[in-house]
Amino acid sequence: MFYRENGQFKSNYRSDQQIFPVAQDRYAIYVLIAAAFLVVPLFATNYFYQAVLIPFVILALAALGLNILVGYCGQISLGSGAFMAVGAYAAYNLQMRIDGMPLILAVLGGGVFAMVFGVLFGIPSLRIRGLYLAVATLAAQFFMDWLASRAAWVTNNSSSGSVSARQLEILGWHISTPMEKYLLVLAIFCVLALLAKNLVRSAIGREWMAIRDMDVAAAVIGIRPVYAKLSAFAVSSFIIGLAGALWGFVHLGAWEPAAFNLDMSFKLLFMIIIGGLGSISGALFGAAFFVMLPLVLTLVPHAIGLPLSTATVTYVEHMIFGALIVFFLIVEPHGLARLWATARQKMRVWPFPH
Amino acid sequence: QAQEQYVPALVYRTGQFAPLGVPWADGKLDYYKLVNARGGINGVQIKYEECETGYDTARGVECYERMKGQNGGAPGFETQSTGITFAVSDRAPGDKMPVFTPGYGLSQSVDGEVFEWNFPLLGTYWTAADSIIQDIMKKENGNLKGKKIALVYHDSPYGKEPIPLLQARAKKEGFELILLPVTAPGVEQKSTWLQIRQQRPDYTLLWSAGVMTPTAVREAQATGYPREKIYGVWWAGSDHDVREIGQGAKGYNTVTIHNTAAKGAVHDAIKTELYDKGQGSAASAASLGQLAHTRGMVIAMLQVEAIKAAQEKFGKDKPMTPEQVRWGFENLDLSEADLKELGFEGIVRPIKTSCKNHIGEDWSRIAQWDGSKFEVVSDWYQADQSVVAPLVKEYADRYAKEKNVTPRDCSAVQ
Amino acid sequence: MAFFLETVLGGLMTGMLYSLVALGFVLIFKASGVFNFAQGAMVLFAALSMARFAQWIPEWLGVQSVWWTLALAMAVSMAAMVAIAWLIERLALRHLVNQEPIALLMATLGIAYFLDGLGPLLYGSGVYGIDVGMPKEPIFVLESVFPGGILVSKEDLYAAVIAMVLVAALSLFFQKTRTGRALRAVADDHQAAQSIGIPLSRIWVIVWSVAGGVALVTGIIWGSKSGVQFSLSLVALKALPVVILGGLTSVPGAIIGGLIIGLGEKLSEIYLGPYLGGGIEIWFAYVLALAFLLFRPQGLFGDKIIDRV
Amino acid sequence: MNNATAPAGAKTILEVNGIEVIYNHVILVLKGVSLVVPEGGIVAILGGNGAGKTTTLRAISNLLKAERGEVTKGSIELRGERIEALSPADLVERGVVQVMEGRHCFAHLTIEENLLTGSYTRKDKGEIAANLDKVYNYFPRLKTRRTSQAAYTSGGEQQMCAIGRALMTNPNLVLLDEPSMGLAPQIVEEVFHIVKDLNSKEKVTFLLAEQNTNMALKYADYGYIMESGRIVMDGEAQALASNSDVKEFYLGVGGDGRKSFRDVKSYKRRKRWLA
Amino acid sequence: MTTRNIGEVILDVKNISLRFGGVKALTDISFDVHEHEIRSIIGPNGAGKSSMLNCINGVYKPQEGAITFRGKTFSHMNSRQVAEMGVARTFQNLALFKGMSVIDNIMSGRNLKIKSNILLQALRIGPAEREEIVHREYVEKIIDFLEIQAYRKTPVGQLPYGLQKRVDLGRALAMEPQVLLLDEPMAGMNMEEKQDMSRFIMEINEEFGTTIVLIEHDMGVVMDISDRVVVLDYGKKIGDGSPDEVRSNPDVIRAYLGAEH
Ligand SMILES: Nc1ncnc2c1ncn2[C@@H]1O[C@H](COP(=O)(O)OP(=O)(O)OP(=O)(O)O)[C@@H](O)[C@H]1O
Ligand SMILES: Nc1ncnc2c1ncn2[C@@H]1O[C@H](COP(=O)(O)OP(=O)(O)OP(=O)(O)O)[C@@H](O)[C@H]1O
Ligand SMILES: [Mg+2]
Ligand SMILES: [Mg+2]
Repeated sequence: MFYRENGQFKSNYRSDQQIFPVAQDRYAIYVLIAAAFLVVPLFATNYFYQAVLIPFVILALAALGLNILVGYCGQISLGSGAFMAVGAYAAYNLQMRIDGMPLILAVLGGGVFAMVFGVLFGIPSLRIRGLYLAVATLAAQFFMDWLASRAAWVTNNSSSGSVSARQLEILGWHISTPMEKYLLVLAIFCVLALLAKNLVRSAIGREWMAIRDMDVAAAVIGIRPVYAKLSAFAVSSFIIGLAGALWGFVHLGAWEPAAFNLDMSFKLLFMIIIGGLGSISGALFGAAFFVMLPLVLTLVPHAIGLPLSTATVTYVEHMIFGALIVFFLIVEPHGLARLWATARQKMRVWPFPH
Repeated sequence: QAQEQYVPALVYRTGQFAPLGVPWADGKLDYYKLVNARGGINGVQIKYEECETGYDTARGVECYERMKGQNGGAPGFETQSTGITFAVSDRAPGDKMPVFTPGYGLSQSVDGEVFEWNFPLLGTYWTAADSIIQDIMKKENGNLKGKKIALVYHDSPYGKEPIPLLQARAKKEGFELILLPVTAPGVEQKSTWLQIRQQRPDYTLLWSAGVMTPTAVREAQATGYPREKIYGVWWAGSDHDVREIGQGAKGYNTVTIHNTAAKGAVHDAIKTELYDKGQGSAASAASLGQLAHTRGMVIAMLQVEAIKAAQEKFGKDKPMTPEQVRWGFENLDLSEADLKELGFEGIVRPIKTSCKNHIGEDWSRIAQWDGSKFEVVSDWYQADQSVVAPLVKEYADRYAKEKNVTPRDCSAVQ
Repeated sequence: MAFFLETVLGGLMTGMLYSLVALGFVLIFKASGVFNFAQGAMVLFAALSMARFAQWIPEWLGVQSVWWTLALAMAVSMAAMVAIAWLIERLALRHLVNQEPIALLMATLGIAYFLDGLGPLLYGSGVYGIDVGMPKEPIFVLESVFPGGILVSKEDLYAAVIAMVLVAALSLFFQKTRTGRALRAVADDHQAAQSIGIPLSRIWVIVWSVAGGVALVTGIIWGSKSGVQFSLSLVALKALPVVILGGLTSVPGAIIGGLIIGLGEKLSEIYLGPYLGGGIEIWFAYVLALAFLLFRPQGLFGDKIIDRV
Repeated sequence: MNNATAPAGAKTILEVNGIEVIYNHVILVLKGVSLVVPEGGIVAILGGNGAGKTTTLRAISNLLKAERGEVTKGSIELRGERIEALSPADLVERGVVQVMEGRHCFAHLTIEENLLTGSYTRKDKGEIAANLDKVYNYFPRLKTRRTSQAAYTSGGEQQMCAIGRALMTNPNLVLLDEPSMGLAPQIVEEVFHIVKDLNSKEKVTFLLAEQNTNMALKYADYGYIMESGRIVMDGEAQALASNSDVKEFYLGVGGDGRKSFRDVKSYKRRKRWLA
Repeated sequence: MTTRNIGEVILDVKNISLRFGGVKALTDISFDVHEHEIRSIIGPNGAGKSSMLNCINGVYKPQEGAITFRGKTFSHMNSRQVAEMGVARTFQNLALFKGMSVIDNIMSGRNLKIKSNILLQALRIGPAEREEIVHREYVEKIIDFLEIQAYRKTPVGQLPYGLQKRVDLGRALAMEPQVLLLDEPMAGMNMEEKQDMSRFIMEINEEFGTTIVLIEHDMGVVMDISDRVVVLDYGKKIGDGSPDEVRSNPDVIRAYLGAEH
């Protein structure tokens, strides 16, 4: 009843091209962002920051990056863990090897390195498609796993093969409490999400989607597959690499090569599929699902005092997790974002069923 | 109302390494239960809680973060994983949280001046490797010149830990060290063992984990490499690693930090006080005396003793804070007599830690698979300090520099 | 020279073992267009059933004969795999008809998670052995030509033969039978297949059961080689390059792909590895597959990717 | 005009009663469609794009689920039996087969293999061979291309393949969705001939959705006209063909004979019965 | 018909042959297209009509022959170059971007004209935003023209077939082409819709002067609106000329039209 766009007339194209043409949506988003920055810090505990909020925001960022590649450009990748690793290790090296390297530049540098790596491993996509490409991107994953544990220079000759980040500092702001870390990653996320949204609703975004949906037709209207695919790889790996650097620097602090293994790649892919391919909010939904669900699954039996052994709980968790994935895919193969859109659609026509 | 000491236990009962993780966790729990059954630590009951890591660093860190502040604070973490140790070691000084890693962890964390909060009690990978080399030297009459020794290792920080020591040893003794990494999980090792067949090393060290161990032993069998010439680290030398191979693994050696075959009074106590009453953690009492299970008991015992030591100083009948327990770890002193009283006689050696020395003792011995069980076949070896100590110093200093740690001055600590 | 031959032989044998796993992938893909990431989990589950029932059956039934025990254990395990196939169809696939390949792929990942939990829950998480009497000791051939002869693992040899037989049988099945044809039709277009009366449900149960059977054979062979434990499910990762190299839709491709990958991987590790620091075989296998794909994007024997406008 | 009545004299094979279809839980497409198909008849559903013809056929053959659509109201009866819950395969066993819009041949199978998949529900080898012969007889073109992969045959050949494949199931009710689309005029003629032939010789009943009103009304006995999810008109084919509205809007014939396409740009008409 | 002045040869196809393995899709085909005319290609199914279009706009590479466009001759050309030269097309089996809305589909037809780089697009400031709006205005005109205002934001996958065909046409129009290749734009439409489509085609042709190459099976349409017709059969050209000439060509009658027409 109240959620209607009736009466909101667009008198020019600029207003029609806003990200959220429906005014209610726009206000809701402002409120949400304000809440994320201002209200959350009022009640979140350190544990909540560290176990939920920070990983959630960073993973959402990585998922956002991957969604550009998979959701928008249609190139399935199982190598996102590797791109994160490149970002993290590159940022680490930049900081270690160049004295006085500011954190932000190091993190951005991580993104840039990941971008180069991504473009390199994106080249096969010009020939190989679909599931073949998906499996082929595993080459990037295993190569990076190997490189990180085998090439001493990657870890700056760290004795153990595990590396750790320096004290986080931006222009004299020492970022040490979980709240500060959260605000940092949240700010970065918001900026990148906005940029990404702009990209996908601009010409380049249409090129990506065109390549995804029908590449022959895209070529016929003058889209160069090479440029479209590689630019998607570049933008996507840049964001993923950046997320990787944040994951290493802000979330983990110290990490070993296994922190960015195949599991991570799969998880990210899961996130965007459960969340919704080809939508920015899908990354958020997916990341939330993936961060929250295991915690809920661990805490619930604990809270209701089920006398199960940890092993049993873990196995049952695995099963529930697997079952839920299938369940959500059945309910809505296009992800939580679409489910949400459908709900909104219903709301718009409420109280009528259609 | 009885006082309670909260003790979080990171475990991995699932995942790739569950076969090792399960008895290890059961051993820890059994000992806590025994202590509780006997009235707790000076009357303070242990309130233990498991957290499943699946040997995954991220999940381990999550457990750590969640548990460190609960129930009045955790008295320290035994991470059960090299990766989690790395991650947690960075946070420990800030959180003032002891991290104890008996038989694993960072080899250089023996140095208590740099690593105030780490306690790699009983042994590190360097001491393990050193003992193995000593055993080999004994077999070769003290001369390894011109010999070849291969290290087949899990390609991870864990597998790579012994390399610096082996390199130092190779230089000193004049043997050739062949490094053969195996990519996790190691279900397929044909090329590794073909290389071994080609290069014919005189001995092969195995730094493996999970499925990698039995696969390696089976490949050795399939390529005809004598099992007597293989030495596994202590995480590759549990019954379950070779049980299914049976006779095929006969002769396979492993280094151990405690007396595998021995069953002490504590085993009997656990049997009668827990398992006979149906309160044991493992499925059956048959687990008692198994290598990993016993190791879990030893580890739990060390933790309890550290708490006890802390109580001696800071006051009995109450739970200890992490900082107090840290003091306890640093001032452990278990004599032969103490161990006997605890029922661990003949299982572990006396241990004494200090501000400088966080390992306590670094003796280990070799056990061999006789086709159905592991038998201890060597005497105790102590790691050669002339080799290990400089390495510890070098690596600890490097760590201190990397992390901006200002080493404590132990002469100022009493 | 002898060593080189040994390496080649070893590589080819390993390749055949990979082919077995790859076969499971190809079967399901070819027959339903689903890239089944749960194949590894199915291998583990099947192997666990086999290992545990081989242990339990004598305890429960007092069966003495080893062969009876094995036969019974195998029958029970096969029944379990069929049951799983049936459940997967009922609860998952049936509701995902006509969805995009990537959604189906994710669903199989969900199934993999589920099985990874269910397996150890039912059967325990220890290390179990499967002993079907595979010989463990090596044999040496051509001793007259090369000093010391060439080492051949008898166990691998047996496994290779079994793989060959399976592949031959399945190839025939696909090309010649009514069901084989229906399976290929389903892979091309779920909806059209439904429209002409091919019962998707039954077809899927059949395919997944056959894939379960292949998983069982794979599990037995791999399990008897390296023991049954959780990591067994990870052999799937070694089979993926084989699948794409051979072509997702080609049963013989699984064999050829396996041979190429096995060989390439061993040669690279032994002759190239030492210069790069070792441990290169896993990514090398993928790079090798990638290199082939650049020339034939559908894999060596895969069906040509058709796009017409 | 909602409750259609069966044309007098014939037994009813299919009766659709006020069905409503919703896609994706929100898109309401059919708003109460009823129709009746007599045994041995040829019934045409006519109507513009998006009217819901395909959806009606899908609802009958139960192929909606794969499109995330569902029948939310109404009933569908085949010879008096409710069939909403049956699977498409069950329906094929009962002799109902749909030829889907847009051909949908199995791209990687050869033409002959495509045809043979149609005989999946048939067990008798002799019967299958006979059916195959019959199809080749109707479509000699297919015989010449029997070994080429379906994806590489032309649109017309694919359409024949799809129809032939359906005939391989030995159906007694065929739901034919836009058989003429993309076919050369000669072939369209041919296809409709075959439909008529099968109808008269083998007593196969046809329910076809068509845009080509001209052709459809020429060959069908009875027609339903659909607009935006509703049946707006129905009647005997001849009656419809001579109705002036139908003439104007669906046949392009004004009061003074066929209009040239050249002239349409000058004016734009609206259907009278649509608001 | 008289208002348009048919110009010079704009597109000249010379001796094109195209084979797929053993299948000869096109054999030695030559024909030309004059500026501003409506040129139809007809022929039975599988004659090679679509393949011909595919050769012209670079999707297929013919083994032999050359194509001259505005005096420039080429035998191998990639699709982008063709697009840049001002050739647009629609597809027989709908090759729309299914996941995108109607507006986005048509906007993508303007991508060639977008000048701002990826960074500007990310920031969406200044020229990038202005450009979006300018092109959007153009696209809205096309939408009005094709009378699909109501479906602006609908994902094209959900549109009925006939509307999808219009969107396909809209996308091609957005490229402001000089030559427009239409592959069966009226397949699957009823009379009224065909009339609409014919109207669009003629208006495009007359008002923008766009040259049109049309493949269509509806002889009514072809004969009514085209200036000249090429007839293909089994990859060979069997007729070429005005509708009336073609209609009376015995080869064409035998191979395609049948007796009735
Ligand atoms: N899978 C789907 N999801 C959502 N909407 C759909 C789907 N399929 C069809 N529709 C909608 O249902 C309506 C009716 O479509 P249907 O395909 O039944 O029409 P039709 O009469 O067959 O048209 P055409 O002549 O174009 O084939 C259309 O508006 C279409 O957009
Ligand atoms: N990519 C391809 N690979 C193999 N053969 C092809 C390919 N494209 C077209 N052909 C073949 O070329 C011939 C001509 O096909 P084309 O699609 O050009 O016919 P058409 O005249 O457009 O027919 P229709 O009217 O049915 O659309 C057909 O025999 C077809 O099988
Ligand atoms: Mg339709
Ligand atoms: Mg065509």
